[in-house]
Amino acid sequence: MRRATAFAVAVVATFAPVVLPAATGAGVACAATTPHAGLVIDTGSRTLELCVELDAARVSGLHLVELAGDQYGLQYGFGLGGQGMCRLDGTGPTGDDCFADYPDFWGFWKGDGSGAWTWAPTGPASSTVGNGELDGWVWGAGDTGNTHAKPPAVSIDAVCPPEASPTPAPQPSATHAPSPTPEPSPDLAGSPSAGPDPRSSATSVPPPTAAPSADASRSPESTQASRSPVATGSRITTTSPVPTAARSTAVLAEAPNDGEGGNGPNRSLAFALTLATIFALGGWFRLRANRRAPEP
Amino acid sequence: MTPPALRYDGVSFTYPDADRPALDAVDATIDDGSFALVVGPTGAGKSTFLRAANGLVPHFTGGVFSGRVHVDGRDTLASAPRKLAGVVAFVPQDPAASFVLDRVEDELAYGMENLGVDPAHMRRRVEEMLDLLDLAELRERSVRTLSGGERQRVAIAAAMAAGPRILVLDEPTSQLDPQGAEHVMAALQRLVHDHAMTVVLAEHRLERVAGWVDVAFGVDEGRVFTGDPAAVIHRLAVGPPVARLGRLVGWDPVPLTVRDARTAARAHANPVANGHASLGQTSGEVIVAANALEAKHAQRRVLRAIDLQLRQGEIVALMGRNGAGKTTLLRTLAGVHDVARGSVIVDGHAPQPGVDVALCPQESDAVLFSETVEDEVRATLAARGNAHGAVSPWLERLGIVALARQHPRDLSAGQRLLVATAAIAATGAPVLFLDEPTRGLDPDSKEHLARFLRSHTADGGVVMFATHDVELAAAVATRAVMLAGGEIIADGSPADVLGDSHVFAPQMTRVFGPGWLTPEQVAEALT
Amino acid sequence: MTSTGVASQTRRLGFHPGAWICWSTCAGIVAFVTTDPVYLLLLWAVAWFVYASHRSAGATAASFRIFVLAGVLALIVRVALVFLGTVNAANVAFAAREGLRLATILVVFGTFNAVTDPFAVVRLAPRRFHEPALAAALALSIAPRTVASVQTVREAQRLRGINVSPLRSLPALAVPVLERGMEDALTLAESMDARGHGGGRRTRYRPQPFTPAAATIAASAALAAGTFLSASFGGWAELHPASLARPEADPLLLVAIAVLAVPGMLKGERA
Amino acid sequence: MSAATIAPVASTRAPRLRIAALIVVNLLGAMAFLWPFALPALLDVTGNEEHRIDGPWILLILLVSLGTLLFLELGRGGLGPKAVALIGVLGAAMVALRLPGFVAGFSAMFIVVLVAGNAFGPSFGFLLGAVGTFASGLFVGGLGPWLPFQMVAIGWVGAGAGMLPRDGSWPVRIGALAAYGFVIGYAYGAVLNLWSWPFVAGSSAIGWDSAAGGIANLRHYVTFYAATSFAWDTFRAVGNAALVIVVGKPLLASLDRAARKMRLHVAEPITRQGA
Repeated sequence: MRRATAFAVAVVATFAPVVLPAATGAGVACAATTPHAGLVIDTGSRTLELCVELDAARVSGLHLVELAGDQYGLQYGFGLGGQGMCRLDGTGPTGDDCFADYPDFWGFWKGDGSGAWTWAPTGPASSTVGNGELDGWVWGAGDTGNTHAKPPAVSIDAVCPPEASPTPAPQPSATHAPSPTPEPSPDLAGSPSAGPDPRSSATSVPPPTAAPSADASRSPESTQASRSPVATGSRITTTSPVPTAARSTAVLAEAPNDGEGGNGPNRSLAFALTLATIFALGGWFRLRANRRAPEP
Repeated sequence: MTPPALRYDGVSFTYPDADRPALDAVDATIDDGSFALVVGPTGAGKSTFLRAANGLVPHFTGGVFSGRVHVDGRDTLASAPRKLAGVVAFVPQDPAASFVLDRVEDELAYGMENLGVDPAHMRRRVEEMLDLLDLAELRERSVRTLSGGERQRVAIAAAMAAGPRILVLDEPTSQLDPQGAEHVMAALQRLVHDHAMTVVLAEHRLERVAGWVDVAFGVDEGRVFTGDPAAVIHRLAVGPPVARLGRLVGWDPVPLTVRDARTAARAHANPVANGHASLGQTSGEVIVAANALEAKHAQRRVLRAIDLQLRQGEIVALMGRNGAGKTTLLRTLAGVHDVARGSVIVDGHAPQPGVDVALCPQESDAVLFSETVEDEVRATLAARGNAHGAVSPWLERLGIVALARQHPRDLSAGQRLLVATAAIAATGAPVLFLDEPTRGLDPDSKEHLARFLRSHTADGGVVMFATHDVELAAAVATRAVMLAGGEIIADGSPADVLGDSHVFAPQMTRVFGPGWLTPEQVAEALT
Repeated sequence: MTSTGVASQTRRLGFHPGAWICWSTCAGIVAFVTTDPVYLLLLWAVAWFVYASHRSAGATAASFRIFVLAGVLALIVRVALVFLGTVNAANVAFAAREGLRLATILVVFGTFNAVTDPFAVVRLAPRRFHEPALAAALALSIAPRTVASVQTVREAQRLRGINVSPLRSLPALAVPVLERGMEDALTLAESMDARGHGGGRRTRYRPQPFTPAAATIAASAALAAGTFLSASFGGWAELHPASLARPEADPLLLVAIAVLAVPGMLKGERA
Repeated sequence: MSAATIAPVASTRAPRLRIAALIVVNLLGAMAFLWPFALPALLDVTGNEEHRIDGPWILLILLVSLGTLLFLELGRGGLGPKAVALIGVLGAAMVALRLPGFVAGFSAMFIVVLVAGNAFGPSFGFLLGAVGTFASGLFVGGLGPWLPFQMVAIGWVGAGAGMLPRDGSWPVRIGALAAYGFVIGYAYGAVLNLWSWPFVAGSSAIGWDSAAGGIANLRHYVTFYAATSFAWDTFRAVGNAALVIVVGKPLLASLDRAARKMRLHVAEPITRQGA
């Protein structure tokens, strides 16, 4: 009987983390300030320069793209388990494997706002961008910052004019069809998260090693580091961003899904929780009843 | 005109790899509706004779076969055993090993399923069998959970369900206690009398079956002769104690039952003075002492308040029905079963299994693993740190020197028991326990065993054996202990203890009264 | 036929094993096509409910607990493997969801094992597989005898002064057990032959009927699996939400999982 | 008739056809295990990116092909009472050894399959391995999608043991069997991991990558195996070899004797009409 109770508690407990962020996330969404960051995308055929309104002081590189999707209808697709950049503005692989078109892939650059770009030391899921900074994405070949093409040199002021309005109009001469619902992550189905694949570790999701822009030595070094399970650097950087990243992503992921302000998912999660509780308790009572009167 | 149930015409059969025929020009006819007994010494060909009835010999065994067996008019050579399943049913010696399915009910139906019997008919048949053999209560039980007698009845019902006219059983009572055996024999008789079945059974323990059957087939060295049970038993020099007495003192016909023997005794002579003096209480040193001993098995108390002392020089028979706690008592005294309360002292300390106490288990084959008999004994010596000890004295004492180089598994059951006993006795332990040493034992092996037990005690050891075989107890024991419900209910000389019991009284006691145990005693007194 | 009330290990209660096979396959498919923890955890609750309602009297009832443990272990292993490679929140979350999926499949089959009687499963074998199925059933029913035989031999050897624990002495244990098994096999083969094994076309004694209740179970399970498969192929609902996104749940799919609890709402029947 | 070859599985089909069928179904089974390596190559031929198949879905395809293998192998029928009884008894030994006799990857269950397969031949070995595994799975409540994989893998262990020399001297026979037991200790683990590998390892340097070539996947798998299973399986390899060395000879001798006693080699009785 005690086991049954424990089980019921466990079921409820496992659902709790799923529901809780919904409650806490609301606070994050209502951040007072309206910081902006720039997003520069070079598909090879055209360049987009977007001024994106942030919903927190700092957001992840991925989330910046999501925000751009919301604000400008940018089409995108994440992969490698939802943490790599596969597809932007119609360019790049559709599946989960963002290196399907290797040697071409989306190179990730960080801009300090002055127009200079550095090869991003970490993947877009763990790299963050804040007010006045820039993220750059360039489609092409080259495993390191030395070989991969850089985004055009633009300053933050060029992308986000100081008097930028809170509801920016799409800057690029948008030839793409703005889709109201961004495809969240097209195919996460079976396969799997990015790991130390020799190609993937070199670039988009490199382990956050100490030297941020030691371009020349990136590739081999990161491959080595990723094989070692106790790369201390990776632990430190992963643990801290989890709550914020997870929360903010979660909150915004629901927004386009539900125009009514997030009630729908909450309602269905509550429904799930109710069902689970009913079955858990029902099972517990059944077991107790069967024990008491073993067999008819 | 119905054909005879079984007819053997000049049947000879030799097993593959054998140099001697197991059956040699056998002619025999078993009439419809008879209750036939097949007797003979171990290895004489009884099993082969029975297995020829449904074609297991030669279809299952291979080998060289000549002659013809007709069962219910059908030639066994022309039909494989499976084709005869609806005609003749066969129940092997160990029913527990013969069960195919798990539930009693399913087991009964298995044969009919194979024969493609219509499900509705099958259902009716199963119900009939359950009633006929008094198994309705057990229908949903797992066959594993049944007692020996219940298993035997389930095996009979399962063999019979397909509706054969002939039932062949190989030693159906050898593993049962007297009550269980009685129950099975009564069921078989009902089949013969009320249901016109023909029953053929082989049995060692003639005292259990001789009174029930109406015809006997003696098998000796592959030859078969027939006659009424008394004549056959007389000729084979086998038989229950009353028959042995009859032969010893020259009664004709040889009595087969206690009742016959009483009649004969009245007609011929009356025994002299009441019994013979019971053996004096041995006054050797106490080697094994149990004080207020209690033991449990699966939470249940199986032994309670046992006070028992075994002295040097004693041969103790431990008797009691199945489940009385005999095996548990032996195991507890030997130090392999936990003592719940009280104490066991062997030679001044707790028993050390394999050192000062040795036990030959019920399934004595369980100890045999070597490739030759002498290796088997040597393995024990080596385990006792005496790898170069002499093997031959042990073989000599059990009369198995001639078998030293043979593979133990090639020997007969009786010989294997002697080998196991030698291997166990070679521990040199003064205290020797044997759990039911007489299963499947032919008279010759029994004699060797008895002689060994006496020599062991003469050397200062002590022996206790659990047995259902009252006749063995009567013959070798110097003391008998009766267990019931985990308690000792009688302890004394065999004459007193056995004479006092209805169930366990040996036949001599039943005929001549308390005090008389073995035919030899009585014969001596009569002459 | 009235029951005798005799306690038995093999009482046939519950539904046709075919219904259970269908249920577990369908529930397995549901777990198979999604990595959304909401669906998966709800499936755990449903499996628990079904198990609690129909756990069998036999020893296999314990397998639910064992499979839950195994599932948790699989989850841990799956997540631990991430630490061989790049570690970050998304990676860990993704691995946890995949691990949860594997764990859920384990729990579903744990439920199946816990609610069915092994012999009933074997009885289900089609006629073509009668012989292997019979051999499997025999193995099941003989196994306790083999275990007992091992204990007997071990003790017998000990009482003769041979300790079978060291590897060296293993033949003293293994050979007598095997020899006895071979004798049993001989008896068994004879008995089967004498009772008409392989004689021709077989019939079946009291096959467990596929009752309306069993059909209900099978149909409802198929419905649930069908709904999920259509979501998977049709793409009308998200079954693999982004690793770090808050999981979502489609009400229709939640209902589909709830439908898998139907066996728990039906009363077990005697066959 | 060679005394060592018994054919408890009497088939009515022509032997050549039967052997061909056997090879085909076993190849099918091998494919079921090896698809992670073969598949990318197959996809390369089509060159169609859209046809990239999701790992887990292939499990279903595998189950179907293994099911077919088992269906054909076990459904051949005509085993007869002797083979069924022997498989029942030896399967019971496997069941009995499944739970108590395991240390890490080692299970004492294997000794039964090794020895009996060797004594009674490949066909019997396969049946015993498959049926015994099924029964032990039922007994411990271990039914699931992995069962067909285990059945086929252990069936192959038995079949392989049956192909080892049987007529040589004891040291040769035991030596061969012990070496075989050692090798299959690893091979079984390696083969069985394959079914869950694409699930468990994810796509990483040790995971299955549908886009990578067979060789690259093989390299991934070797890394995965070394990291997760090698030490575990060493127990099995060493345990198998040690058991064969210690009890192999007496058990084989027992089984050989049993085969004689049960007249497994004797198909037809010789009848002599005289008298």
